Amino acid sequence: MAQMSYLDAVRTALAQEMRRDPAVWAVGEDLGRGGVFGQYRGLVEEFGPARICDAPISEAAILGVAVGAAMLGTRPVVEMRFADFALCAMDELVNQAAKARFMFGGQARVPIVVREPIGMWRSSAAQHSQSLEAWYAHVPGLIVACPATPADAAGLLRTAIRSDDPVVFMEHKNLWGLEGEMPDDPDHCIKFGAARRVRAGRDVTIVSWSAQVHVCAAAAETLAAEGIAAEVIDLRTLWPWDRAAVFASVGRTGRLLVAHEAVAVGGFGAEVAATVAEQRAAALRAPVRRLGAPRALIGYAPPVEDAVRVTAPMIAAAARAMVAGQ
Amino acid sequence: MAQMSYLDAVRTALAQEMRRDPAVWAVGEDLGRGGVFGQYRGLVEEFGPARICDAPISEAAILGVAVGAAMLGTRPVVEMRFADFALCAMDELVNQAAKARFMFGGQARVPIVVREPIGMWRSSAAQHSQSLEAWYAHVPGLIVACPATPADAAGLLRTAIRSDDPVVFMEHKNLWGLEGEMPDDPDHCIKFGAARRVRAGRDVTIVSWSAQVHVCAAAAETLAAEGIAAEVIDLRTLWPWDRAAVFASVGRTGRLLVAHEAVAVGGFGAEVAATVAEQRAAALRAPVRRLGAPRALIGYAPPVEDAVRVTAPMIAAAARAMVAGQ
Amino acid sequence: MERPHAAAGVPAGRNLDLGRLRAHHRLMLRIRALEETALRGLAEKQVFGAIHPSIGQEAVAAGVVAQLLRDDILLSTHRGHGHTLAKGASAGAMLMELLGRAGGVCGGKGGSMHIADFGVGMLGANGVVAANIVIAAGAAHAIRLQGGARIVCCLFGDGAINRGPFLEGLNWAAAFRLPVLFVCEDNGFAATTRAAALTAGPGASARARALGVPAEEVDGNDVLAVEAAAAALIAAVRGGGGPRLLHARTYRLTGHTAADAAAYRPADEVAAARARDPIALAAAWLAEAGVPEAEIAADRAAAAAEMAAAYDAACAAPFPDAAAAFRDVQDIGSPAEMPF
Amino acid sequence: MERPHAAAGVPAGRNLDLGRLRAHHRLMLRIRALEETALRGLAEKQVFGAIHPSIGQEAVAAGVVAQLLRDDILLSTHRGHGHTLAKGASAGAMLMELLGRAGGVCGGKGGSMHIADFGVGMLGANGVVAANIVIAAGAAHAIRLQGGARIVCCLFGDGAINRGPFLEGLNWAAAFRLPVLFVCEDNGFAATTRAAALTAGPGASARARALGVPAEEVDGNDVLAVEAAAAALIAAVRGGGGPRLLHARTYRLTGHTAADAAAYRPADEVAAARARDPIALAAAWLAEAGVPEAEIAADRAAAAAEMAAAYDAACAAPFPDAAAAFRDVQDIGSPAEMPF
Ligand SMILES: Cc1ncc(C[n+]2csc(CCOP(=O)(O)OP(=O)(O)O)c2C)c(N)n1
Ligand SMILES: Cc1ncc(C[n+]2csc(CCOP(=O)(O)OP(=O)(O)O)c2C)c(N)n1
Ligand SMILES: [Mg+2]
Ligand SMILES: [Mg+2]
Repeated sequence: MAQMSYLDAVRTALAQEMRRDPAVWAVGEDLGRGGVFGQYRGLVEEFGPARICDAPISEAAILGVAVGAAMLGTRPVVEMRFADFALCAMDELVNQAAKARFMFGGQARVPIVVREPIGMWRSSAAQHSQSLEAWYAHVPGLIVACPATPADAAGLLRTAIRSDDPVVFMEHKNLWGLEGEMPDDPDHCIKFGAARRVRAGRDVTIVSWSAQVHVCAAAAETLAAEGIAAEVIDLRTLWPWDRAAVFASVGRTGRLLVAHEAVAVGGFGAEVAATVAEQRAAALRAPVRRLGAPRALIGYAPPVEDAVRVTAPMIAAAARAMVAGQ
Repeated sequence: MAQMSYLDAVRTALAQEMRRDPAVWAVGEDLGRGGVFGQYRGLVEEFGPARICDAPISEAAILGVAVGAAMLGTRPVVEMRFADFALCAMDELVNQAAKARFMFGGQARVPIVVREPIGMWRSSAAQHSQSLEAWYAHVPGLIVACPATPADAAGLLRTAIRSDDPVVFMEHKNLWGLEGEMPDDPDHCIKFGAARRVRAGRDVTIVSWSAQVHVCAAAAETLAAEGIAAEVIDLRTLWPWDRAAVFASVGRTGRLLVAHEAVAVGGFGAEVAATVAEQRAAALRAPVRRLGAPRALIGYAPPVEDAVRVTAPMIAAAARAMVAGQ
Repeated sequence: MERPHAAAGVPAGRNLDLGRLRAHHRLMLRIRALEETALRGLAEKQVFGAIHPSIGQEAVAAGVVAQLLRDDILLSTHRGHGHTLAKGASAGAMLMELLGRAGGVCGGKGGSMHIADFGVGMLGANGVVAANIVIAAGAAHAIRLQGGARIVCCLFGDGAINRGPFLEGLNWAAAFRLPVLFVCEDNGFAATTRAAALTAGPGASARARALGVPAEEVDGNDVLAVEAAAAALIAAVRGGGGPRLLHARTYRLTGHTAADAAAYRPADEVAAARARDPIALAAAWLAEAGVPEAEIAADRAAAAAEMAAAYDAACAAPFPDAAAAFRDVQDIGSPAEMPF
Repeated sequence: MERPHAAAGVPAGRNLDLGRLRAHHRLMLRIRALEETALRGLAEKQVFGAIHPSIGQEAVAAGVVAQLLRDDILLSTHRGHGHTLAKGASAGAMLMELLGRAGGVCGGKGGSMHIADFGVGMLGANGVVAANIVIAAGAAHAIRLQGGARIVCCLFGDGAINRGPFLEGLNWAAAFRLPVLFVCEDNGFAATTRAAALTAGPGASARARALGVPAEEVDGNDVLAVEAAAAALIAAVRGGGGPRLLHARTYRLTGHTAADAAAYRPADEVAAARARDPIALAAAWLAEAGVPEAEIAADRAAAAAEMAAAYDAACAAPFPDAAAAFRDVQDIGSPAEMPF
């Protein structure tokens, strides 16, 4: 176990996968200078510009090229820079990458990893802050990973690179600097669809993913001090998502709160809450509850940006009310 | 009241709005020859090619041009031909049209209507059959309309054209030929966020929108013959959506079933079901229930296409089980 | 056999390889027969989705695609039957696909707009105009990474050059000097719209050159001219010269889809185009070169018979089962194992 | 005043309008001072998001944008402070925006990347490269529909010409013969990447011409040359001649953002570019034309003082309240009235 930042964890895992499998290559803007966040730092020196491939500002080409190159057996890791720019390549991702295998009756495989840094970060405003993971979860053919810790980011990235189907890999920009333990094993892969129990508790289940997991953990800390034991579950992947883990936890706690940074309306929290309400109604001692951003845009000025944040006090208050039966 | 097809209803309403307001114009591929489904038939003859504007195959330009033209005070009606092709203009729709007003502090208004024909229709296969209304409902700044009848299509289109904010207007391809009553009043606008009660009933509330409404109505017919009174609610718009109507109905029936053609996972049914489970738990006599397509792609061969359809028997069976307390 | 042809419409100043011309003619006949059979299937409600016939454009498929090697990669469009057949796909499996049968090239899941045969390097038609251009650049990028002499051929229409991926794909291919032959199959129309009316500037070739892709124009109804131009460009591409574009001017003799009566075109324009039907041109050259009319008629009959038999076989073949809807979506999180 | 300039670096063969040059110089000084103040704001943690300085590129803003009429429309990029100021926005309201204050041009909701002043026809910077190009075509399309002599000016970088909207927007503008002046502000870099390395073919002008848009190239550090070229093109556009493109070659003296040390550039390249700083060039011409050094220094000081005062005012101004987050999202279904 080494101590490592989230950024270094994914950087290390990518390098390890590139050493392991010569078919793996990365493509995106500015990668040769380390990428916009430094997440590719040092890689061109080791792997050369053919495998750490600089791209023009051309997201549709970056993704479309990856689809074609994947069909011929290479394994591209595609950098979208900000998740928001992936909107420039939505046909390539949704109509092409996600559908090719099925549409061609199994003849095509599209083993690509599409890295999409998400989330609010330093007043980046409306076009550089979005979290659209719910979109991808709704698209058959795609896998969606939203790691919250360095170890998960590395382990899920390895699994993503080894996956024969397209994976949307969403790193949260606010997590780049987060330090954590990183397993030494370069083959440490994390299964898709296996949630992580961040903290055990018997009173309420709090489900989350990505950076919001840490906000939930902070809320659980507060609640613990008040004698409320919250169980925090990090889904890690939204498709597939670990229904069994959530059902088991709700079976114990009888209460489900889902919290995420994305807009609540149509967010993936709705899927989790609806599924539990449908399939585990008998276990529920309180109605399911969701917390997400208001259906509002993300502004530049800190007070405006903060107005759409789901905070630890909000989560604690919601959990408290649920436990109190309000 | 005239009897009219869904197609003629929207065609008529568009013509009426264009007569009413010279700022309204339509832009898209092949409009001068009536559009791909004939929904613009005859319009270029009346309004000329400047206002029924043929476009190159260039969805990003069609939508981007509409955004710029709307900012200067015109009111473009944008034809995307198949909803699937709107993925080629996702940046323009989501990063630009939906955000401009907010991002520029209220300086911009983007009164555009983006017409996106959705749904399964005659073996159109994976790239011409999608229903991604849930995506747009998740995007702040957008209004989402999914009319099910000729009168609603016309009334909602008028409201959409008169709206000062961008509207995604989803017509179901399978409904073009549907005949129905059409109010004569050329100012007959239907408020966004006002659901329509298709059929009253005390035993179970079935919520739906677009073509699926008719499938739900057929299921309700079957159920009625068995003595189960299903109330069918057509949301008509997904954002805003008529929570009050759904809450009131569930308050009466104690049971909520949401059915839609789109993929169930991450579909807008999750939003409706989760909201009711959260906010009307006490009224529920059975767990909420959703029916949508499996998280699978849409195939060409009829048996494959049919495998992802939500049918009237499936809806009836689900409602029956809910009423029976299973 | 070699002789100059000037008089009866045979392209002048060219050494005619009669064997090749005959092969082109046979292939074009097979493409025509395949599509006429598809239209029959539509009329008989055996074919389900939209059909975009390439009737009148067969010389591009025969002249370009038939020059590729089996190992080369092909990407096509919604109007891709001819390209697919020319690349070597089985007509039987193609017709099964159009009829949505389990034995189709895509197991009946793709239909006409997604026809593909990866076994012969045909990586798919595409339902989204111009989407194949960036995918083609990617296939060529993979070839560059993997080494080898394969090339990629990517066909698209004159309408496609107004979408962004045309610029992005050509720029990519040229910036990385990738082995791609782009072919703009210019049939004058983008669906019901005259493509030229909304295409600014001098067109596909000029755009390609401005993107660093050398380009040639050719009469797309003259299969020999197409072949000659394609052969030269393919040699340059295969030789490592980077991408090339061939702009082939032809004409769509039918409507955009089988459902389009194409009433927006003047009758004399269509008549003039019919007079330059690429198959008729080739047949006339063959006749003039001494091939007996009976042999030409026999080729025509053979093509029709082949497709009729394939059609009958497809009609008799089983549909995929419903479970096929859940296969090949994805391994992990598959709808087959995780019903909602 | 008119005289030829050859010796001391003053562009030869040109009739110098000293008043205009002085105005250009003042505007460039104000842009420079504004951006240096923004950088100071970043260092002092008063500015929050990313800042993309246009330091070294001011001659494009002064030479092109200042030629537009108030009624003309401008669309800019992430690197748009100079353009916005040149179009007539208030420096005070701009700095308030960069500091996220309620009094900012966008009420503090946009920040640097979305700076806009619709009151002076400045329809926005854009956080998405090339997205403004199709929007600009649309603004021009509206002008066509509405009538009137207004024109649209759309600026973008050399990196933007590799995105699809470049093709789609120019094709649209040319196909509809719309009144747009496109300006490719070529600073050599797309973020940390040399744009030319991944841009195939001869570049922006050739691409524009192939799309039916006549184009000119100009030394983008020579404000008089930029002005002359822009004036000619604007006259053509305003005269109904359809779109034009100006390709202005300049250099980004800073990193891509304030956070980018730009270590990827050789020091001598940067030194050479610094020697051609457009403001220094203009100052030298002024001096040579007899403007006393003290006056030039006074202009410089005035610009700095203006921005320092605006900065102080912004620092003292209130932030928007949290409710601003729910305003101007949408009328119906607004988060203000429909909390989730
Ligand atoms: C992105 C996109 N927009 C629109 C369509 C609808 N469409 C299908 S084919 C076609 C015309 C294409 O014209 P062209 O590229 O010239 O090819 P052709 O049909 O003439 O072979 C159109 C508009 C589409 N499939 N994809
Ligand atoms: C679609 C998109 N891709 C990537 C980015 C990230 N990005 C912001 S500015 C920039 C470089 C732009 O280069 P250029 O167009 O030359 O403008 P310059 O920054 O040089 O002024 C990049 C890649 C973006 N904003 N939008
Ligand atoms: Mg065409
Ligand atoms: Mg640049």
